[in-house]
This record gives sequence, structure tokens and C-alpha cells, in this order.
Amino acid sequence: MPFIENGLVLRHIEVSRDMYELEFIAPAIAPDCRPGQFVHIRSGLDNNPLLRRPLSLYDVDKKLGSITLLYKVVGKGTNLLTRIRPKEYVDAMGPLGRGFSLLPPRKTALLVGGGVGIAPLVYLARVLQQQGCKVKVIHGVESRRELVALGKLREIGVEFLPSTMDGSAGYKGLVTDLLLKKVNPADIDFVYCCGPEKMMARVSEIARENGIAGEVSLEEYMACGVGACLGCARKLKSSDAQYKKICKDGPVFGMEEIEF
Amino acid sequence: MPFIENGLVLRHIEVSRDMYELEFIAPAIAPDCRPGQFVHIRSGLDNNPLLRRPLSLYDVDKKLGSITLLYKVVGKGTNLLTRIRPKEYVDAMGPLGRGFSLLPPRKTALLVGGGVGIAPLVYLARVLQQQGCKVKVIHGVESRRELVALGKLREIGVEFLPSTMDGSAGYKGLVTDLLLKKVNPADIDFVYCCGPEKMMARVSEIARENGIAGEVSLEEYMACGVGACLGCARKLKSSDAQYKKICKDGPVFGMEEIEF
Amino acid sequence: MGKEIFMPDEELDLSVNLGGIIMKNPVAVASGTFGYGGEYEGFIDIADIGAVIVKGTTLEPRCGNLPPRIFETPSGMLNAIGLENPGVGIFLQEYLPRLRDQGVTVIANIAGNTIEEYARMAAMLEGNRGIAGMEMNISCPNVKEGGLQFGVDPDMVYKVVKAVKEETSIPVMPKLSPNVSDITAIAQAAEAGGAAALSMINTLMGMAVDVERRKPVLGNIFGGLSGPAIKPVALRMIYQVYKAVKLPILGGGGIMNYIDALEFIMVGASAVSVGTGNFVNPCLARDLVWDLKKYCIANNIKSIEEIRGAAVQ
Amino acid sequence: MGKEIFMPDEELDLSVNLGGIIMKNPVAVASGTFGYGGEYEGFIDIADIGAVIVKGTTLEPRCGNLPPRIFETPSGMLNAIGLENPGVGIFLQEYLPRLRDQGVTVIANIAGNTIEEYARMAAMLEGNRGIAGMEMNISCPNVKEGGLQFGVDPDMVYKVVKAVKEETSIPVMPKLSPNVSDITAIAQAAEAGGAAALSMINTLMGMAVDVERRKPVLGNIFGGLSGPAIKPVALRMIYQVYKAVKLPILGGGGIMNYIDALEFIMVGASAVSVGTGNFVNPCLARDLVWDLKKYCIANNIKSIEEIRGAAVQ
Ligand SMILES: Cc1cc2nc3c(=O)[nH]c(=O)nc-3n(C[C@H](O)[C@H](O)[C@H](O)COP(=O)(O)OP(=O)(O)OC[C@H]3O[C@@H](n4cnc5c(N)ncnc54)[C@H](O)[C@@H]3O)c2cc1C
Ligand SMILES: Cc1cc2nc3c(=O)[nH]c(=O)nc-3n(C[C@H](O)[C@H](O)[C@H](O)COP(=O)(O)OP(=O)(O)OC[C@H]3O[C@@H](n4cnc5c(N)ncnc54)[C@H](O)[C@@H]3O)c2cc1C
Ligand SMILES: Cc1cc2nc3c(=O)[nH]c(=O)nc-3n(C[C@H](O)[C@H](O)[C@H](O)COP(=O)(O)O)c2cc1C
Ligand SMILES: Cc1cc2nc3c(=O)[nH]c(=O)nc-3n(C[C@H](O)[C@H](O)[C@H](O)COP(=O)(O)O)c2cc1C
Ligand code: FES
Ligand code: FES
Repeated sequence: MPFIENGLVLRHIEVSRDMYELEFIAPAIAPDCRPGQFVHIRSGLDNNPLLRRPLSLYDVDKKLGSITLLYKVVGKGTNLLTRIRPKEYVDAMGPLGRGFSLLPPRKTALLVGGGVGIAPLVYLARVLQQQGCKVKVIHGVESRRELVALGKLREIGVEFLPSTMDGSAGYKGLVTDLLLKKVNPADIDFVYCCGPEKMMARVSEIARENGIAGEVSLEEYMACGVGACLGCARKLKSSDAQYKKICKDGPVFGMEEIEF
Repeated sequence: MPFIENGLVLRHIEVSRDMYELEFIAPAIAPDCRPGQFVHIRSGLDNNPLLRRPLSLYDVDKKLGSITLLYKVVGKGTNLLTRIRPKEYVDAMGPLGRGFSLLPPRKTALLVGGGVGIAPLVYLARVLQQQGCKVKVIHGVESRRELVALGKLREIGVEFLPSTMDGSAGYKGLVTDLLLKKVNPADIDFVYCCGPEKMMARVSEIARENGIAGEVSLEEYMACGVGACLGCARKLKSSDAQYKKICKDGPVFGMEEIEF
Repeated sequence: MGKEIFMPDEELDLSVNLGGIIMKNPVAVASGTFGYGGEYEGFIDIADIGAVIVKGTTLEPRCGNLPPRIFETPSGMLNAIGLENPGVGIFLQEYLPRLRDQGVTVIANIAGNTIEEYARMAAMLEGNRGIAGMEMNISCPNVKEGGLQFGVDPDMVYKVVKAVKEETSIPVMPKLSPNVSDITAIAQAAEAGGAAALSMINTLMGMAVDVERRKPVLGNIFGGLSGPAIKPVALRMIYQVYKAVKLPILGGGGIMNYIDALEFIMVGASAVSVGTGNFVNPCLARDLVWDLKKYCIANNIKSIEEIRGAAVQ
Repeated sequence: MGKEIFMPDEELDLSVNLGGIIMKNPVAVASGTFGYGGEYEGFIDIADIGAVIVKGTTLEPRCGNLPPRIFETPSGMLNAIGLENPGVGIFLQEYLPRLRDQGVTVIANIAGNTIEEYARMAAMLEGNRGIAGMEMNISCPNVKEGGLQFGVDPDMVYKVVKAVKEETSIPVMPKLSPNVSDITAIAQAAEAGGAAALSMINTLMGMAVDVERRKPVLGNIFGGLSGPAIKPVALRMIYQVYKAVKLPILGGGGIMNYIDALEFIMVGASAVSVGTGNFVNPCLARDLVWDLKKYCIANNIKSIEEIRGAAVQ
């Protein structure tokens, strides 16, 4: 069940240029959180910007009752968010949306992240690992300084392969090329993917070609975040009669449901 | 000549509950400043609030090129202003408006402030004192913690009498009663006054009854601050044909010009 | 939930009679911003809201407009949902019973392409228990066929209101479009047609451009502007209409807090509606009720009527 | 002045011909927001601005409305100045020569109570050197007599534009009111009347309430809403008018930066005007010119015409 609460900020640090990690205590929201869900954050003072901003669960500490977000500064809302200091409050609604399906124990999951799309995959990695799955994470970025999830992934203890466009760390090139070259499809039972649309399209294609099922996390502009405004509409396949609502029917969808 | 510049904040402190002192370096604006003038401050991020806010020159250090403001938090604009930190910038236009007339040397000036209306009188006190006038300041507030100008006035070295409504410091009661009881009109050559309208009305009346000339500083909502929008209009006397513009024709006006 | 809870005087009666629509308090949630009530479950007890105006309903199901459908603007948002809805039949079968069981005061919202469609929908709604009022969307700017035309022509307004009125005993409340030269003429036409109350305002028609792509942002090009940006226009129109007609007014447009709500009441609204505000604060409707109660107590006001129209000169 | 100065390609020609009004660049300052040009001296060299549209002028001097005359709203402001001005005679004698001497492209702005007044003012302006264009305010919502009526009735618009056109060889640019049901009908009437260009939009009529005092905030009750809040409405109307008439459009309403300006150009504006934005940044007009130049260079655009109307489908 979703709640709205003012979370007490514990930690708020710039982990890389224009990338922030924000941890806050949210005892009402945290207990129900599942990987792939999101919180809807009000960053505005005096309703400017007016609408909330959706941000994925990057990590959740259910014992402490805290939620951690990883966000990239792209505009007004995320800009204002950076101004919130520890001991201040952040107005959050959540957990919202349908999260990732969890693979049964002992299966192997491949998590493919692009840029800040790594965010939901980190919490997913933690939960899958805890449930006894084998987890491989690959993460494509421009340059090594964007490999901000390294610390958490190491702590969780999952296998991790980065790719950078400039070759400053790991594989040089696209994460999809890394995927083709360094991952043996036979080892993988399920693929989870979050990142730019093009990347998700290519990963879905590769998965399909190899007969592997998987899920992706989509984005759309949102207003309500709960399915009330019908704003975040998307036809998953051009033949679909109905529009899905990313906030409520998603943001996670099966790869087979989508025509990129 | 007025300028617009991003002033580097040197000091920004809460001097009393909801009262702030803000000092910034403004080498373009500072040299021309005269007491009674104001700066027009943009407090909004992303144009929210949209308009600038007029604030009086509380103190000016021409050697350093710095301007100090004293402001009370009353709404959106002043609230946002409190968030600016030292080493950040404040967007200021100024100096604007017609300041106080300066009394010739050796004359005695009485400065009557009410609440945050003390702001322009402090810089006035400094300049009058420097020019060799005798300066007496009386300041009416609710309670002693609002006597925030004490330090500056002491440093300038002028005579100072406070009044508080709750009797926590100085005379207990209205500043106008203090004026009647503790100031000998025969000692005073000119009265300067800034505070709530009612107070300025009563001070003007007392001055007139005693045959003393004086000036007051008025307020109106402002948009442009330079006389371009014709927004800050006020008829000084009901018989006047024309509206004056507080930002350009004022904010300082002769007591005899106004019918409160 | 994180907020300090203050229990105001339970004796104070804030109920209103909006032309026959009985509301337990003067705060409604606006059509299209609260789904069919269920979406905000958990955040707010919807039975506490004065009235829930459900998503705009059409005779046949509609799948809505091409995305993007929404976009944020300075202190506002554009929407071009395009009346996505399952049709009046499904509303009556599935959603209405659920709301009724929860004790919610439901106001239906109907939109048609022709007078006949409006009349047919009215007839279908008639006789269903649990519909307190019928809001007529004659102003939705998103659907090309008909929508806009009804709301801007007094003659058409008169006719469509009359046609609906003839089919139903449920109080009829046309929702006025602000995209008109003379809102009072429209209001008078609605009054003449037999409206029980007026709802105003719907969204202003607007658009935004994606400069990067050199294209309109919205799939539908145009959308409806809502939120605090439009509040001054909404207040002005309600002020004018309050002076021009006798009907009670459900007023809204950009309400974000109780001060905003009081502005609407003081220009003549009998009750208020919150739309976009729900997205920002899902508990806004409830918060408004509490804050209005506190305001009344603090100002020794026994009933909202005491201040209704207080600012109208 | 605190800002980094970047000198863009001086070769790039941004001049525009707005129906005979030759502007050195596509950025004008809007009537009523820049006085008669002198008020912003020191902040900006007004000869750098594409055109200065001076404060609305009437036949006789006017002292304007009761204060308060302005009030801030979410992302906007209300104004009810009431056309305070010294009259067309003083404008011609005192202000015009000064502006002419400074090399400013001046657009006069006239407002009348009757068609005859408009025509008389046009005749008085005719033959004065240094008036590049004549903006007709047929939409000022603040003056009760006439102002609003002209702008909302196509017939009246046709007549008043025609009457003015007959008295002058200066390009005539009616300024359209957004407070209408169908902006294209108004635009077509202005075109038929002989307008050389269209200016749009003027302010939306709005109001605000002082809840404490239970009164309208503005002395005049109603005022004109301007600023970023109205940008979506302005863009939509210009989009519609661009498709409906052939006249060049001076577009504005809430422009605060060059991205906003590009939005207006992409829905069909040949040049843009900044109003409320001047209050926030007195150098905005100049900043826009520079930023537009940079944008053109970065995007390999040789002339604004290349992107004009680019988003119109
Ligand atoms: C389910 C979901 C989960 C997300 N998780 C993350 C995350 O973990 N970390 C992260 O950095 N980003 C995440 N995003 C993207 C994030 O929501 C946007 O970057 C953010 O809303 C931008 O806001 P802004 O005000 O800074 O930018 P703006 O200045 O408003 O706009 C910049 C761009 O951000 C996007 N955007 C703006 N408003 C919205 C909105 N209401 N909904 C969706 N997109 C919008 C648009 O593409 C826009 O062009 C997620 C988005 C969704 C839908
Ligand atoms: C010439 C002049 C000098 C001033 N000097 C000082 C000073 O030194 N220290 C100080 O604390 N205050 C001063 N003020 C008052 C100060 O400008 C207002 O308190 C401030 O603008 C309030 O802004 P806000 O956003 O916090 O409040 P808001 O939330 O906008 O409004 C609160 C109240 O502030 C007033 N106000 C709002 N906007 C304006 C505006 N644009 N112009 C004038 N008043 C407005 C209104 O009375 C309003 O009801 C001065 C005003 C003027 C005209
Ligand atoms: C996303 C969205 C969807 C809407 N859908 C409808 C609708 O279906 N029928 C209707 O009459 N009004 C609809 N409206 C208009 C609102 O009910 C309301 O009149 C308008 O938004 C102004 O109020 P606000 O500023 O409080 O949002 C919609 C508004 C929004 C923002
Ligand atoms: C204070 C003020 C005064 C104005 N006076 C006039 C006027 O005299 N004549 C006129 O045609 N428009 C007048 N306007 C309207 C502006 O010229 C402009 O059309 C409008 O404000 C929208 O643009 P903006 O959002 O950039 O301000 C005035 C606007 C403001 C804010
Ligand atoms: S954001 Fe409102 S339905 Fe998804
Ligand atoms: S604030 Fe514009 S004229 Fe004074």
C-alpha cells in the first residue's frame, strides 16, 4: 500500500558530476517496497516545479526504514532537489508501480543498465542475491566517473562488468556489444534492463534471439503517478487497442509485450 | 546610475527570528548609493516568485564596494532569499529611487524607525553622522529581540532610544509616545521616518504640530522598480491630479507632500 | 502521516447544497484528476471528500489521444488525455457500485459529440442510485468533434442543457469553458436551459513546443492548461458569473491550498473543486476541509455562506 | 555587468521586416512594460533593441486606475494600470524626438474609446518621422469604456483597423486580445481591415482576492494577466492564427529566455516581444538577441525565417 510522507534526509551526496545519492527515512513507504517500483518526489518549493518527479528505488534498507535514490540532474526538478540538505525533509509518495518479477532461487539473472538506468537494477540485484539467485550486472556509461553504483554492487557482492564509451574503464564501447561479446547467453535465465530506449530495444532483441525472457522499465512524463490522470500513456505494440499507463501498469513490462 | 549585477554574498545571518542581514559585494551598484534608495532583488529560482523584491540599503561600505540589507521574512520571496549562502550570488538592480535629502552639517536630525523600517535609517544615520550632523535615532518594536540595528548604530556612534510594546527594553509602548515624552522638539531640525503607515502618519502629525520638516519612506507593490510599469502608483494627496510612482518619485517624500 | 493532525470542531457544519447536489463539505475533486476514485486509495479516504467527480465519460469507450499527453508549464500543466474512458455502460456496471458501497458522493461527468449523445447518456444515468449530480463537460478542448463548439455558443449550451435536463431528475451542472469572449452569456444560457448549478472553469486551451524537435510537445498539439497559472482567470470568470446568474457555482482552477479555496468562495463559489492539486498532494481535498474548518473557527464563521461572494462588489 | 560577454558572428543578419516595420533584430519590448524607453537607461542600450513599443497612448492624458495596480500571481502578474499616459500630443512633442535621436525603432501604441478617436490619433501620428509602426491596442482589458469590446467583435475589429489604415501610411499592427472564443476570426477581420501585421497576445483578464480584507486585490477589481503563466495560451493562439492568415506576427506572452522565444518563432511568429520579462531582467531583450544569434550559429541557421512556423503541422 502506498503512502505519502515527509522523509527525513540522512545522506545527500554528489556521487559524480550531476549525479546524486539521496537517502531518507520513510518508515511508512519503505516496508512495502519492491525492486522496480518508484517514489514520486515533490521537489518544488511553492509548487514550482508543480508536478512530482518519479525516481526509482535505488536501494531500500527495510531494517532502518530508509530509501535511497540515485538521480541525475537534468532540469528544474532535479536541480531543486539537490538543495535539500541532511536533516531536512523530502516529500515522497510511494511505493508506486509494478516492480520487476523476481526470478526463483538458483537461477541466473543478467541485469543490463544504461547510464542512470542502473538505479532500479541495484535494488533488484540486492533482492535477487538475497533470494539466492546468481546475479550478473553489466552497466554502460560514457565515462568511468558515471560508474557510481560500483560501491553498492560490490557490497551486495554480485558480478559486475562495466562498459564505457571512452574506454576509461572496462569494455570500450556499447554495453550491447559488451553483452554480445562477454556474456554467454546459455548462462542466463532472465534479463532485466533499464536505460535509454534504444539500448532497451537492442537488449530485448538480443534476448529474443537467444530465447531468453526478460523485463524492461519504461519512462513517460507523469503527473499523478497512480493511474488517475491517464497522462503517462503508451501503446506497447502498435496493434494494441489500449494505452497502458506506465505508472500503474508499469514501469516494468515484459520484453515480449513491447514493440520498440 | 543604476546597474544590475550578481553580488557575491559575504555574510548572511539570521540576526533575530525571521530577520536577516545580507551583505554582498556589488562594485557597480555600491559607489552611487545614497541613503533611502533601494535595490531590487531577484530571489526566485526559475522565475518563481516572478518579480523582484525591493529592499532598502541598510548599510553601504563604499571602500569595500559592499551593500548590506536587513530584511524580514514575510512571504515567498524573502523566504527563498534566506537560502542563498555565502559565496553564492544575489541578483540585484540598483541603486534605485530618490533617497533622503541630507541635512546640512551641524544640524540635528531625528530618525524614527518602526520595525524593519529601521533599515534605511541606519545607512542614513551613518552618512549624516559622517557629514557632521547630530543624529538621534528612536526605534519602536514589539520586543527587544527585534532591536537588531543596535550594534550598527552603536558602531556609528549615534544617540539611540528604543521602545518596545512588551517593555522588554527601553520605553514601554509606542515609539510615537516615546517621541512625545523623551524628545524635545526644540532640539530637532529635521525628522526622517520609516515604518508602518500609521506610525508615519502620527510622526508626520507631531512634526507638523511642532513646525519641523521631515521625510518619510513609502511602500507599494513594485514590478519594474524604475518607473516603467506605472504599477507602484499612489496619490500623495487626495486632491492631487497625478499619481506618483513610489519607485521613481520616491520612495522618500517630504512629509508635507503626503496626506496619510 | 507525517503531518500534524488537528481535530477541528466536529460541530461545525460545512455541508453544502449545490443546486440539489448535497455535499458533506464544500470540497470536490475535479473530473479527470481522480480517476474513478480507486487510484488514490490508501492516501485518502474518499468518503471524506465532499464529492468525487469521476473521469469524463462518453457513450462509447474511447482510447484517448496519442502521447505525450501531459506536459508541465510554469505553475501549470497541459493535458490532452482525449477522454480515454471505458464508456458509460462500464461506468454504471463496474465503477458506480463500488463508489456507492464506499459511501462516496459521486458526480458523473458526461461528454458527447452531439446533443443526442448527451441526452442518451443522461437517460442511461437516470435512475441509478448513487449519482448525486451530473456534470456536463461541454468544454473539453481535447476532442475535436463537438467538444469545444458546445461550450462557446450560448444557443448550443441552452439546447444541450435543456436536452439533458429533460432526460433526468439528477441535478445537472454544465461545466463552462473559459475559452470564450463572454462567460456570462454562456452561464445565462445554461441557467435558461435548466441547469441546477454551474461548474467552472475547465482548462484554458494551450500548447507547448519542443524546440529541440521543432514540434508541438503534445501528440494532440493542443491541450488544456490547468493549475495555479489559471487561477486569476478562473476567479475573474466566477466573479462575473456570480453577478450574472443565480445558480450556485462549483469553482476551481489552480486551487492548491485553503487560501486559494477562500478566494474562490469569496468571488461567489458555493463549493470548490481541486484538480491538478491532487497530483501534487493526494490528500489535498481532505487537507482543505480541515483547513477551512480551522479558518471558520478562528474567524468565528458559522457557515461558508457567510463569506460566499464577500469580495464581490 | 557581471555576465560573460560572448560576441557572436556579426555577419549573421537577424533583421526582420514585420509587414513594413523594419527591425534590426526580431526582439521588441512590449507596450506598457518599458515606459517611453528612458526608464531603463543605463541597463540596456535601447538602440540595440529590435523595436521599442512605447506605453499605450490615448488622445487625452489619463491618470490611470486606483492602486493597487499590480499583483504577483503564480508565474505571472496582474496589472490594471488603466492606461496612465500623458496623451498623444505630449508623446509626439516630448518623447518621440528623444527616442528618434537615440536611433531607436519606435512603435507607437494607441488606444481609443471610439473608432473616431483611433482615427484621429492615427492622423496625428502620420507624418512624424521616426514612427516605424503603429500598434493598435484593441484589447486592453483595463479600461471599461470600449477597450474590451473592440477586440472581441470581428466586425468592430475590421472597422477600427480600416479607419486607422485610411489615416496613415505607417504600418498598422492591431494587438489581439486573447479573451475571445475564436482568435482566428479576429485575426481575419484585422487582415481584411488592412493590417500590416498582428501583435499577440495581450493579457488575459484575471483577478485576485485579498482573503484577509475579503476584497479584490486590485483597485480596478480586474487586471491583465501576463508572464510565463500565459505562455501556453499565447503559443496556441499564434499557432492558430499563423495557419489562418498571411500577416506576419509579433508574438509574445511570458517570454523569459531564448528557448521561449524560439517556441514563439516555431509556431509562426516573425518577431517576438518581451513584456513582464523586462521587469525581471532589464537586459532581457538584448540577451535574447545574443542568445538567438548563438542558437542560429550553433544550428547553422542563416535566418530566423528558416525556423519560423517549423512546429506548425
Ligand atoms: C518510473 C520512472 C523512474 C525513474 N527513475 C529515475 C532514477 O532513478 N534516476 C533518475 O535520475 N531519473 C529517473 N527517472 C527520470 C526522472 O523522472 C526525470 O529525469 C526527472 O523527472 C526530470 O525532472 P527535471 O525537473 O529535473 O527535468 P525537467 O526540466 O522537467 O525535464 C527534463 C526532462 O525530464 C523528463 N521529465 C520531466 N518531467 C517528467 C515527469 N514528470 N515524468 C517523467 N519524466 C519527466 C523529460 O524527459 C524532460 O525533457 C525516472 C522516470 C520514471 C518515469
Ligand atoms: C522601497 C521599499 C523598500 C523596502 N525595504 C525593505 C527592507 O529594507 N527590509 C524589509 O524587510 N522589507 C522591505 N520592504 C518590503 C519588502 O519589499 C517586502 O516585505 C517584500 O517584497 C515581501 O516579499 P515576499 O515575497 O517575502 O512576500 P510576499 O509573499 O510576496 O508578500 C507578502 C507581502 O509583502 C508585500 N510585497 C510583496 N511583493 C511586493 C513588492 N513587489 N513590492 C512591495 N511589497 C511587496 C506585500 O505587502 C505582501 O502582502 C521594502 C519595500 C519597498 C517598497
Ligand atoms: C489530466 C487532466 C484530465 C482532465 N480530464 C477532464 C475530464 O475528463 N472532464 C472534465 O470535465 N474535465 C477534465 N479536466 C479538467 C479538470 O477537471 C479541471 O476542471 C481543470 O483541470 C481545472 O482545475 P485545476 O486547475 O484544479 O486542475 C482534466 C484536467 C486534467 C489536469
Ligand atoms: C504593467 C503592464 C502594462 C501594460 N500596458 C500595456 C499598454 O499600455 N498597452 C498594451 O497594448 N499592452 C500593455 N501591456 C501588455 C503587454 O504589452 C504584453 O502584451 C503582455 O504583458 C503579455 O506579454 P508578457 O507576458 O511578456 O508581459 C501591459 C503589460 C503590463 C505587464
Ligand atoms: S501519471 Fe497519471 S496515470 Fe500515470
Ligand atoms: S514599480 Fe514600475 S513604476 Fe514603480
